[in-house]
Amino acid sequence: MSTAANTAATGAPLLELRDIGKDFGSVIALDGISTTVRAGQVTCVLGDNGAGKSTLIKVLSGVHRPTRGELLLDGAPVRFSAPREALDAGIATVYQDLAMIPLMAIWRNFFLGSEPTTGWGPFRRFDSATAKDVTRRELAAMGIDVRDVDQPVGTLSGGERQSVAIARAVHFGARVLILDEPTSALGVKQAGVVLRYIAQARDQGLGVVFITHNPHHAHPVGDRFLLLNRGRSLGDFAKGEVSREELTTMMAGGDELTQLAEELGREPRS
Amino acid sequence: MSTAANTAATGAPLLELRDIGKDFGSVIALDGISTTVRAGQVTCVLGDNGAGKSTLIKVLSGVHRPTRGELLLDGAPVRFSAPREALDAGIATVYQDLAMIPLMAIWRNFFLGSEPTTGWGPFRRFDSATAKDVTRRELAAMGIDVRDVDQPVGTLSGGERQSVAIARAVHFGARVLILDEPTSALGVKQAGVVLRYIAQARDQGLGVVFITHNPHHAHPVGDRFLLLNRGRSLGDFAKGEVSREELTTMMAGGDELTQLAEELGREPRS
Amino acid sequence: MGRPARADERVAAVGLWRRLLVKPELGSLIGAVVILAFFSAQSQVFRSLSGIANWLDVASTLGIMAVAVALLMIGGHFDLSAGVLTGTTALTVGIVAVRFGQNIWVAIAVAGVLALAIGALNGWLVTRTGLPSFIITLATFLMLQGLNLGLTKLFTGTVQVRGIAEAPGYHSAELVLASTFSVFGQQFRIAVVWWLLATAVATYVLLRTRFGNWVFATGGDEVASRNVGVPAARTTITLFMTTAAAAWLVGSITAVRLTSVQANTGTGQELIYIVAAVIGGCLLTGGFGSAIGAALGALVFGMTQQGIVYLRWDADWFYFFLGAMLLLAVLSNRAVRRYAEAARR
Amino acid sequence: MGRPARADERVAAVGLWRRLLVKPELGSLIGAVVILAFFSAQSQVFRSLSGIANWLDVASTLGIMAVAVALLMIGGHFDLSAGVLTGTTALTVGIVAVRFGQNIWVAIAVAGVLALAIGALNGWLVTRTGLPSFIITLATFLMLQGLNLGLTKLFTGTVQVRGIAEAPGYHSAELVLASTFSVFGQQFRIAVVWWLLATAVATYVLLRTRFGNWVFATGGDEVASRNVGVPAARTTITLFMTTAAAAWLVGSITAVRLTSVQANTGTGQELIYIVAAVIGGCLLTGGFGSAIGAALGALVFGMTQQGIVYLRWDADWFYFFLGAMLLLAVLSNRAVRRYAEAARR
Amino acid sequence: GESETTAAAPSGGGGGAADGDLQFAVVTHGSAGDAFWDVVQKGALKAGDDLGVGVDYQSDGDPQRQSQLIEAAVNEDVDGIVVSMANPDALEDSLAAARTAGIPVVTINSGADRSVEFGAIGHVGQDETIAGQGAGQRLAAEGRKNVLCVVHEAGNIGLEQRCDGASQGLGTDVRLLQVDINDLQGAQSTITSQLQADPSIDAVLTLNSAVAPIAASAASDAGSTAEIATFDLNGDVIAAIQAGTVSFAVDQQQYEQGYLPIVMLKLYAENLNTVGGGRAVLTGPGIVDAENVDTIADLASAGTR
Ligand SMILES: Nc1ncnc2c1ncn2[C@@H]1O[C@H](COP(=O)(O)OP(=O)(O)OP(=O)(O)O)[C@@H](O)[C@H]1O
Ligand SMILES: Nc1ncnc2c1ncn2[C@@H]1O[C@H](COP(=O)(O)OP(=O)(O)OP(=O)(O)O)[C@@H](O)[C@H]1O
Ligand SMILES: [Mg+2]
Ligand SMILES: [Mg+2]
Repeated sequence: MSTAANTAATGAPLLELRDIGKDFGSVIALDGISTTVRAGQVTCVLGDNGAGKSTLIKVLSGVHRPTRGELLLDGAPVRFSAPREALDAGIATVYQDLAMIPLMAIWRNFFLGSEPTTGWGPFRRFDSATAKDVTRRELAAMGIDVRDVDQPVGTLSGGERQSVAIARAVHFGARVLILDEPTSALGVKQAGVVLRYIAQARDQGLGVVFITHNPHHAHPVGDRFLLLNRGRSLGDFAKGEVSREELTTMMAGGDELTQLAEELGREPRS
Repeated sequence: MSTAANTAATGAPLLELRDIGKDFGSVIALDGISTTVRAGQVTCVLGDNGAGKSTLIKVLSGVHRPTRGELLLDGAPVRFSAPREALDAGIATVYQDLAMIPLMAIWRNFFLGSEPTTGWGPFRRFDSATAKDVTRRELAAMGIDVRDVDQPVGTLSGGERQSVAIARAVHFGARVLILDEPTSALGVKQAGVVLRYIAQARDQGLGVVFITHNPHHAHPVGDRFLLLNRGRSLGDFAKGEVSREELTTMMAGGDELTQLAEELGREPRS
Repeated sequence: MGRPARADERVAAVGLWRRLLVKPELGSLIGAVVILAFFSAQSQVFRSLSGIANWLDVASTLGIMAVAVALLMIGGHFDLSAGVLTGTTALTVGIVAVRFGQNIWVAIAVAGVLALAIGALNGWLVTRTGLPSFIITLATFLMLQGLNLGLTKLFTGTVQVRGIAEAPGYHSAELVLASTFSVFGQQFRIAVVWWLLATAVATYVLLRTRFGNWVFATGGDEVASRNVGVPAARTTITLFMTTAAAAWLVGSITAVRLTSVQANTGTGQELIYIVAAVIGGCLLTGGFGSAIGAALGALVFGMTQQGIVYLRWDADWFYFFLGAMLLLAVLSNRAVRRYAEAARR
Repeated sequence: MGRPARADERVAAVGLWRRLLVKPELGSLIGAVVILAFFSAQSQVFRSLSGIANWLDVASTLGIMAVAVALLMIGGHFDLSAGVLTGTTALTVGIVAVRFGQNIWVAIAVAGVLALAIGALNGWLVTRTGLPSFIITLATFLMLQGLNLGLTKLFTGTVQVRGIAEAPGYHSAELVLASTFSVFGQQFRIAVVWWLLATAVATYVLLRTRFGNWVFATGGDEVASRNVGVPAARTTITLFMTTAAAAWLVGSITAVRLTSVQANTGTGQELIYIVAAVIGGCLLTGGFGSAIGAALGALVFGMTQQGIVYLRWDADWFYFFLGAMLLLAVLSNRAVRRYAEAARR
Repeated sequence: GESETTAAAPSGGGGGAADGDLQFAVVTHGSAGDAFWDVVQKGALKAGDDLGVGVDYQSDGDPQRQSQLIEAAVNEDVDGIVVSMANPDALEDSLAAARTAGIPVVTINSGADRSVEFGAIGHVGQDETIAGQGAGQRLAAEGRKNVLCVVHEAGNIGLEQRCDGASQGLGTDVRLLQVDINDLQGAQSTITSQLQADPSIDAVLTLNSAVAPIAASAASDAGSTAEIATFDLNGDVIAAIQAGTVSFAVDQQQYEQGYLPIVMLKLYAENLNTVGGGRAVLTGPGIVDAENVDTIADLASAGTR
């Protein structure tokens, strides 16, 4: 394990995982995972498909309760029994499946679970004007120009939908921001915006957990790299310890990929 | 429009689009799109989120009927009224939402709609032994090692699920293979495998339509690049006409991205 | 790019009329108008004020329940016990008032507590066990049906409770729940007011409050909404209690109005509530629908039921006509939506 | 990596017993065993051969319908007209055989054609209009209910068709549909054989044929399955016709066995079929379930209904006990599944 | 269009009636397809035909619905209403509205004791309880002690009254059994199991003509020797009485409960005649058994007895 890249970390980490494990019936999805999420740092979780990355972040965000091990928030052990509790602790998450309600309007999805209200007593109502306004602004800031925030999310394109989920998490993330493959369906420009968001959040002192398969995305922003393989940890590296090429090789599970480009480029015709 | 990169193209293209347009009620998702898909070529469709890429491939695969324009198969006009007809014409598709049934086993999903049978007359039954076998083999070839092909697809990780959809399309694709962001959720290694598949299919004389946001994926395999923006075509380029950098700039909608890496890398602490 | 573009080149111009037609409520409004036109054209009594009062009366109690059931369905659940629960509350009002000689308001309060408890139990069982609400509420339906009969016979020795009109406080209760009011010289039942009130409140809650947002979300995708912090279990339990509260209102109206209650009151009505909600555009799979639509669905049902009587069609064929009218209403609703779909956003 | 690894380090060892318990059928088998044990322990007649023959008889016709309804539910649809359709077919058999003096086999064939036509109509309307099957089949349910009564009165002047036993060919029909066979000296109804047969065929079709695959897919996600080339509309229509065919079988059995048929035969039974299917593990949202489970669900219902009578519990409380037993069955089913969930794959 | 609330005397030209013909409405609490009420309906329609008046028959078992149907008839300004009163309190308002509108009412079947109070011009038929007593007395006379009363519709007041009456006539409580009229096969099994579980049952009283033959089969299935008796007649019951598998049937002659009120209303409309002098016109109960069954066999098969 590395000791670098915690210059900003004073005292206890925001989140700490100790020997976390998660089973689904007979399926062992995670086993013996330990890492820390510190304020002002981006922790990248890397790994092959099915390595257990999403399962890990669902443990962090209160969706799954770990079968084994301990989760510490600000140094004190916690057990989130619902995502609500994690949210209340300032942990906002972009799930890989986005957690959106297809039939509901964009602005309703944006504020779902954290609706702003206006008025008082029995006349306290959902402040829809504000909600629509904020939604439109936040999406525009991401470079997403939706036709109408009243449009049901189900009719959005894959990338538009993902952008809404990210904008929501960024808007509500208070202390920890967790992003599960946030850029997978995004265009080059939108992906750039998301990377900038991550850097911004980090600079504001949030702890960020970032999952991606793209080494070109992971390397520039990551401070620590947690490597998973088949549910187990292969190690936890600081940025200084790895180059982008090493990272790519590690993300590919150690296989050699350098020849791929040539191989693909080979002229098939003639 | 370009005239290059059709060395292998003898006679009529496999698929030709003439001035295709698609509306959803008042939403104009596509307008005036023309391009060709030739045997032995990879046509990349590029564009921002919400540009209409998925809508375009759904027109090709028979899910949507175009509101305007004409679709030609081997030079003859066709109107697919159901995806079944496109499939029967040898067009296999990986949809962005994957078109999988979460509650069904992997092998049942794999062969859904094209079940192999054994026995005869009233005793003709689904040949499950073959189906399981083929499924396991095809997934292993993609580097996906599922625990059990009887597992419901709903419990697979995002990337595993995508791999199943790709393996299925590759297995059944006869003349045209359409892939809508097939590598978005895939690890580096699996993405490499998919790119190799695309190259293989091309070499076998299939026409391939490939959608991606990753210029590192698009550039090595693409022969033609169709650029969409807000539902309209920005042009149709042959490989020789653009470099990877130009492609990246084009995919980002013309915005300047070079400084992004630096910006992100800036040390926030101290 | 990037700024909210009001005049977006990707959006074709669409007339207001078509945009209106596509709303779920207006779809069912078309169904209602078709049925209204059909019967009005053929029966002069049907379209007279007294005829209107008559079919509005039929629609009103049905409508109160349909609105509550619609909320529950939008939230992704069924309540098969809703019908028989109207009987349970009506019988409770009767038994407490007559057998135990209590003031009728006390009896109504007792019935309310009981109804809310049953609703909470339904909701708790559904959220706790994760079993489909269909099967849980079917079990409570059967149990309540048995209880209604068993307890009524235990307390009264017969299958009906009578004499509610003699209970203390009856007159004030009658005023609130079972009186009539005059419009253009025609007496309308006060239940119509309750129905409109229930529709208005439900619509407000659905569209303008946080809770309404949660209802849509829980019904649309329970896991996703829990993941973003919606208290799905609480929402579900509240919805079951809302249905129970509506059953309590309808049961109290029945008890006060009829002054005697049969043990099998309400049995079998639960399906009609669901039908009204579905005519009104609610999805059976949850996450979509409207309270106004459900109220209009109840209206379609009420008009059809009485319209057939006014046309003096053969009673043997009553159900045939009822089915045919229902089909007519939903098909015309759908045809209009198809036409308007060009305006779908 | 890469090769199918049989001994995967990511899979914990799980006993066969737990793995078996998790199948939907075995879940409902537990429910059935609990109910069986409960009543057998308390009533000696219940567990005697004649008792068994008695409750198997109740379960059998219910079971035939439940199995067909389960297929339809797995395919993502409801058929509320299934119950009254058993009446329609039974009445048709009676009217054709008695009023038109045809051979009973001819009458049964006519009823079959009619039933399949109604099933196809249901399916066609559902696939064609895209309206929920709940509302479409509710309309056909009401219409058939009206037709049954109207036509019966038209043809017979009363509300029943009688004298089927005098129709030519009755004896062979009775042999096939309404005879008994002896096991250990106890007479069992032949409907039990039909029930087992229907369950076996449905299970085979579901799990071993292409069509079965399409049923699961259509119910699981209709759009996705259409996108990969499943003929979803054809599958749906076939399923509605299957339910109609089952109703035809049950209606013919009823007509031949009772030899006189009431106009309201079967009304209200549709819910019980759905209940049996749900007890058997079918999801109301489609895409999941089993035919064996539905057959076991019918068994649970049949045993409960008769068991209560054998225990001589107060008839007034019959429905209360029925509901409580139902809850007991599904809760014990669920408890077992929770325990076995460790084996979930 | 609106009901004319002033018309105190009967007038031939009500809003719903065409060209001066009389138009009457019959509103009962029977459910659609019920065998008993079907005969009432036939009687009423036949009377309409015979007398040349219009008769519209409607029914609903739910008292609130029944009152709404009465209100619909009042709105149509018919010339007379025939009402069955299983639940008189619930109909009080609607019948008051009829009286205010000057529409004469005849009550039938149950509710004889409240008929005058509600201003009806007459009552035809009698309480189900009295019919039940007749059956109970007959069973008692035959020495039956342990009687099973088969209720085919849970909570139906008329059926409960029949069973209550039977208890009174018998002098001891009958045992109730619930079955579903729409599932006669299931009903047969249920009766069988009850007879298996309690061999001491020596008589089965069914409340619907369709259930009687079922009960007879159930008795033979269970090997029980219990006597089968029933309310109401149909062809099957006649055949069963002839064959001896059913011992007797209580016949309320409900055809008259449909027919007579129309006659009474017509007489009242044309001549202000009333029948019964403020007392109920009794239509039964009659007992049909092996001795008199042959004389009415054909009539019952035609559905008028
Ligand atoms: N509910 C579940 N039941 C059974 N197995 C599950 C469940 N959820 C996840 N798994 C299994 O656990 C493993 C890890 O899944 P997870 O989604 O965490 O992978 P991942 O690292 O996020 O992969 P990807 O990069 O493809 O998204 C997978 O093999 C998956 O099949
Ligand atoms: N059924 C529909 N109803 C209304 N609008 C739709 C519908 N389907 C797609 N759209 C709109 O059409 C536009 C194009 O969508 P499409 O899915 O083709 O984009 P895309 O290019 O695939 O984007 P991405 O890269 O994000 O997947 C989007 O703005 C979307 O909101
Ligand atoms: Mg993942
Ligand atoms: Mg797309």
